Amino acid sequence: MTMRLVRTELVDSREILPGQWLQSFLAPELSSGSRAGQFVHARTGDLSGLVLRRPFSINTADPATGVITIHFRTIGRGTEWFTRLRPGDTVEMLGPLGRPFEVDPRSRHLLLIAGGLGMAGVRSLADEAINHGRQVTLLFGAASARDVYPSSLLPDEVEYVIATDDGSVGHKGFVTELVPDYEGWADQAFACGPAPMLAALARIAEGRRERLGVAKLGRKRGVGKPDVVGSTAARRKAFLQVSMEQNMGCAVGACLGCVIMGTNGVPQRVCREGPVFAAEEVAWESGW
Amino acid sequence: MTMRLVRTELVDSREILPGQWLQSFLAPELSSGSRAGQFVHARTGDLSGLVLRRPFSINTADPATGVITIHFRTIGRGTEWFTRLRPGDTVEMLGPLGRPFEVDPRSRHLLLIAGGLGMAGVRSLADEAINHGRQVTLLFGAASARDVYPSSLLPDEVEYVIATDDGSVGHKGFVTELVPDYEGWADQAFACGPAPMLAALARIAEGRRERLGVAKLGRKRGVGKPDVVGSTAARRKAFLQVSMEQNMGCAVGACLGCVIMGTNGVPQRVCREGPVFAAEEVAWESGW
Amino acid sequence: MSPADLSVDLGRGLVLPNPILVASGTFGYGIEYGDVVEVDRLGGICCKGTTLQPRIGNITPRVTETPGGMLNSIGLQNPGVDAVVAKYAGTWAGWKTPVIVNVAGESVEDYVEVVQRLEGVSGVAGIELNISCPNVGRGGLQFAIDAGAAGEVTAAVRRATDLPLLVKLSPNVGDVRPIARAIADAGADALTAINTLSGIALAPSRRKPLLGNIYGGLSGPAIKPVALRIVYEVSQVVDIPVVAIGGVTELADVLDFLAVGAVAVQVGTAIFADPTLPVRLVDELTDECERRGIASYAELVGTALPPKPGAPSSKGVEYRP
Amino acid sequence: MSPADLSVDLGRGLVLPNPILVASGTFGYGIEYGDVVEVDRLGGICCKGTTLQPRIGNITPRVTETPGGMLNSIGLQNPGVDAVVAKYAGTWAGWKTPVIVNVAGESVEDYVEVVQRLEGVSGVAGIELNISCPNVGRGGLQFAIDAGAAGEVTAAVRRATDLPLLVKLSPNVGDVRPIARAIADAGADALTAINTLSGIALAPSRRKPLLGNIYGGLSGPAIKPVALRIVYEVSQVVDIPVVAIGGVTELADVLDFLAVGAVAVQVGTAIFADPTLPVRLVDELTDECERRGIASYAELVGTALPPKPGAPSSKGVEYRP
Ligand SMILES: Cc1cc2nc3c(=O)[nH]c(=O)nc-3n(C[C@H](O)[C@H](O)[C@H](O)COP(=O)(O)OP(=O)(O)OC[C@H]3O[C@@H](n4cnc5c(N)ncnc54)[C@H](O)[C@@H]3O)c2cc1C
Ligand SMILES: Cc1cc2nc3c(=O)[nH]c(=O)nc-3n(C[C@H](O)[C@H](O)[C@H](O)COP(=O)(O)OP(=O)(O)OC[C@H]3O[C@@H](n4cnc5c(N)ncnc54)[C@H](O)[C@@H]3O)c2cc1C
Ligand SMILES: Cc1cc2nc3c(=O)[nH]c(=O)nc-3n(C[C@H](O)[C@H](O)[C@H](O)COP(=O)(O)O)c2cc1C
Ligand SMILES: Cc1cc2nc3c(=O)[nH]c(=O)nc-3n(C[C@H](O)[C@H](O)[C@H](O)COP(=O)(O)O)c2cc1C
Ligand code: FES
Ligand code: FES
Repeated sequence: MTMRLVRTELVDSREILPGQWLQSFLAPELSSGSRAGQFVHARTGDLSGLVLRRPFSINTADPATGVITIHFRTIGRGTEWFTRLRPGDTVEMLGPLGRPFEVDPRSRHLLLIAGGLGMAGVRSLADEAINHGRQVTLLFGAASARDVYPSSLLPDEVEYVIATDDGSVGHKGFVTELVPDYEGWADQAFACGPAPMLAALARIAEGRRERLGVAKLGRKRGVGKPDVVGSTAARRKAFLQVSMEQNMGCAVGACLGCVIMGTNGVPQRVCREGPVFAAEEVAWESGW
Repeated sequence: MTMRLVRTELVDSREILPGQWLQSFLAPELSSGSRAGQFVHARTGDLSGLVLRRPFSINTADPATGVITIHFRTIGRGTEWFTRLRPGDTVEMLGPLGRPFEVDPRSRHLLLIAGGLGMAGVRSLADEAINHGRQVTLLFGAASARDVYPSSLLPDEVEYVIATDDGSVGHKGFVTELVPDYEGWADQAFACGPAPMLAALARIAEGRRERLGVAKLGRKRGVGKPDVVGSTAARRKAFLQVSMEQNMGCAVGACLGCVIMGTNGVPQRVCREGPVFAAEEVAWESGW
Repeated sequence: MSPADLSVDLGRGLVLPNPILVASGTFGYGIEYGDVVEVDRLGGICCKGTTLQPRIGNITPRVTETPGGMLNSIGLQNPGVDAVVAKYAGTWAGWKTPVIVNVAGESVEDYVEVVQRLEGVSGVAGIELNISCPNVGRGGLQFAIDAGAAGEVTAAVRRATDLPLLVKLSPNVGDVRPIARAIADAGADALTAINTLSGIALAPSRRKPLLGNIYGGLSGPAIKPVALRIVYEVSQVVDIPVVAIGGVTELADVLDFLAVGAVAVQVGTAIFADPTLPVRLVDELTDECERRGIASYAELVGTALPPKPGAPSSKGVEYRP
Repeated sequence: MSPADLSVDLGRGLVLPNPILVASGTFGYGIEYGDVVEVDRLGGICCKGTTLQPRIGNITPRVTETPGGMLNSIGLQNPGVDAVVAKYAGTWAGWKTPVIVNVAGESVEDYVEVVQRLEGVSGVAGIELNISCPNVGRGGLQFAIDAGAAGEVTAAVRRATDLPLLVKLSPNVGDVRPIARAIADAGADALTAINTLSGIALAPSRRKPLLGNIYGGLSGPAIKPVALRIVYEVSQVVDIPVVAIGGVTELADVLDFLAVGAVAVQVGTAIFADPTLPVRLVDELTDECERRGIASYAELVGTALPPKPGAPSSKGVEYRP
């Protein structure tokens, strides 16, 4: 679906974890036209003094009710402004934006990896995959038990595995440490979270072919012509797809504010070529 | 009462005339400690992007209920912001500020003259005067019938005389044209409204002694030592007291943003020496 | 009554259908907003800054919000003039809206070379020189902060092209008027003002500036009083048209800039919050003219200017006698 | 743990109890806010600009709000140095909080004369030179926009007084660093930065500028990125302490300014919205130090500065290579 400006109405707003909010908006145009991995650019109010929109992943989208949700942490004035909204208030959203996760049609087992608020980035892929009859394991990392996303908010079909930095629940350590256990099982992996976590996953994914001996999917013809950075094919064939973040101005590709460096040496717009990239497309060591 | 910072709570908000709002706030500290003619400097919300407070006259103050009201017209972002408030919202006010109207103890007949939103400036003096057993005539001027302050919002004891520019109700013409009819009756006059109206009233008041032959009150000893500009005595003795407006920064006398020129050649702070001045204290022709 | 005349003549044949343009760097190459914006209803489009060679721009982060504004340090990322022409000029040629190519360079020769490659290209309606760039030839000093350098680059470009030539002023100067005069004297057809103010923001750690490039350009409503002041000053000292930019978010801002002498207005940062704003401003300006019963928006231009040149603001800013 | 050390030595014996001051022109003579503000808990008070002769200031209106900021054109209304001393110095002498007299003039002689009358007055803890005034002797050019003139007035005042001497920088310049250096070399004890940006607003009629004085000074959160940039630049080129001003509204702003090298911070416009802010900032800064387990707030100073002088921002602003 092409992007549009959509006038949405807040129908529910809840603080589901300390400083983390789940908000539901009536937005039929977005609930049915968007795909997992895409995001909205939401406008703050006219009398708020804020001049930029704020990007949020489409956390869930329910075409039946016309409702989409966003899940965010309050970190500054913008997110704080959103927490003041009350049911009935309207928010104008630009969306759906960016390129979605691309699941290879052959993939049966999907590994989702979320760090903290990265949950919002992969959450809707869980719904989408289950609707398509795929198996989903979701690895989730947080600082502590109090920050753990409630399993009640996930579809029952999802296998939910938790890691906490302090070990207060689940595996004690980084969520990335859980990945080796699922690497062999997974046909593809999809991750969202802090940049260092994604970079670590990219390193793991790189050594995967060697470690496992086979790549279940991916470039069958060996070192054939690499897919163009930013292409749908590049993502669909990738074992690991990551959802990236960058500060954004326009969110439509016009301002060049949101780039990350691509392995082809050309800056890639997170809002347009991304936010989902194949791990191989991102120049992790570039310092950008 | 000395000024303080008071956390008030909105209890009622109504658009009483097109673009004109009456808001009630629970503020016991202000409802009992303030006097007619004083004002509050009300803070807009933290996430509003507005950096200055907005000054509003204390329109009414009811010590019994602890409620004060303000009455304002939406003209810009600040007043618009106030209209978005809902019952239960809090507003921080600095007040009571400025010097009040000073009624000579001997005055029995008070003439109040209000132009448009100037009503808010004299409204509370009507209550105060009636409580002290004085007679009050209120001359009110507006552009048209649709802008006329509802008599139901005034105490029954007030004689309410209306002028409209288009003659759609009451006298057709300026409210100042009504004054000569009441000049002789009135012991003192108190006005609030647009600057040109106040200047016109000052001109009328100036010729009053000559026209009426006597000044009922005022400087009994003829051309004695004039009272210092900005003094309580200067106001108490004056036939005409006016409530002035100027854009304000601090509203406590610190920034010198709000001055008008005094007849003594020294700028007078509307927030500190005013907002109420004796007509004789103001250098009307100075162009300030 | 027929709708008021909104057309603007910027000189040398560049006639805009209306005085509402979109500012360089905030509207890409005109295509990015897709169906969300009716591009054909804009008065003009200034495309992203274009250089001779491709540039990858500055390291990220490149944008952040500030109170009432934003900082950006894109660093002129662009594919180079040849690629810009190859990729976009064909599309532009099919539009009713004139596209003005914003040009940047590091030496007079750079500017001249870029402009020569734009000369005669169908779809390119004019040039806007972004002179807020370091002048490599003069040891890194910006063209924009020196009247001599500004005049020199303008004159060189003027000699190299018959395209309508706009030159964009920087606010990061003590007194903008001598610079504006030098540019006008050197043959520019119009001035645009203002570019961004130099500012910084810090990373949350406070161990370094937030933007990869350290410094960024401040834009948005926060800078409007500065932009209004500069347009007010410049309109009084040059005879060529002035196009205003800086913090426009609503019709009142457009009317303000017209009142201080601008003949047209560019919308930048506000597009990010409200992409349909520029087109809506065209409608609102039409309505405003009708409401006032005026036949041309030109009657709104210059109403707040003094009869003759006013006292310069740099003589005392707010603290003068 | 005992509360962190917040004291600041600005040189020549001027030691502030804490680094939170109130800015000149926004806190009158320290008495106007009455009981609403605990004056004795402030780190310092800069009083309204003081001149040799009384001044009635500019015609009204003098203030208006702008997006994220405000414009003022008070025009240095003040009763003159002798009246200031007579009326307020006695009160100041009884306060724990040092009062710094902000001094303005139209010639070097003006400045010197005012400062001489403040010399030795009990209650006067220091001088802050507001040099954003037109230099009558130099044909109206501001002292603040010229390194030579800024150095000259500083040197003259330095010779005339042993009072601690702060000099306040204007942001309305192309490159502030040579000016800062000239002032430091001329013997100032500290720099304060920044004064307001020059801007205008229009009357609702759009027939003239709103402020009686046409031009006003822009202050408030809107200018914070500019102030932060200037403090960042200046701290890297002078060895004397820098006191930051411009758009402080919360602790985060204080921490930002400290991080770019300021040793103290003044709060101006924000006082109008939130008079208790400065005192609250003192508490919040104390808490912040405790939270971080540091013994002195000085550890927060300069954390965002590069190891050695960074590239100058005027070389390219945001559009450099
Ligand atoms: C494609 C995309 C999807 C996102 N989805 C989510 C989500 O589902 N849930 C969630 O909690 N957060 C998400 N983020 C991050 C979210 O946009 C920021 O947390 C938010 O903009 C912070 O705004 P603020 O005003 O509260 O913070 P401030 O730090 O005060 O914001 C200052 C400026 O920086 C920008 N900014 C700050 N942090 C980020 C960031 N991490 N990414 C992008 N811009 C940032 C803001 O937009 C603003 O312009 C997403 C970001 C992107 C790019
Ligand atoms: C002592 C005093 C008492 C007042 N009492 C009332 C009242 O009871 N009812 C009422 O409707 N209005 C009153 N006013 C005027 C009221 O303060 C302004 O209408 C209001 O501040 C406009 O704010 P805005 O943001 O909506 O308008 P904008 O025009 O957007 O405001 C821009 C700036 O100008 C200032 N400003 C604009 N108009 C005025 C004005 N007339 N007086 C002072 N500052 C102004 C604002 O405070 C703000 O700083 C009073 C003013 C003063 C000085
Ligand atoms: C993200 C961004 C990129 C910009 N890029 C350019 C540019 O390439 N060339 C240029 O002359 N100005 C550029 N500008 C400046 C704008 O064209 C405009 O002068 C400035 O933003 C002020 O207008 P505004 O307040 O409406 O945004 C850019 C501004 C922004 C916000
Ligand atoms: C109303 C007002 C009056 C001011 N008067 C003076 C002054 O007399 N002398 C001076 O040096 N600065 C004066 N300033 C500038 C402030 O001291 C300060 O430098 C500026 O406002 C930026 O800080 P802020 O953003 O915190 O307000 C004044 C500012 C305002 C708002
Ligand atoms: S945010 Fe503008 S290009 Fe991506
Ligand atoms: S508003 Fe500051 S002195 Fe009156």
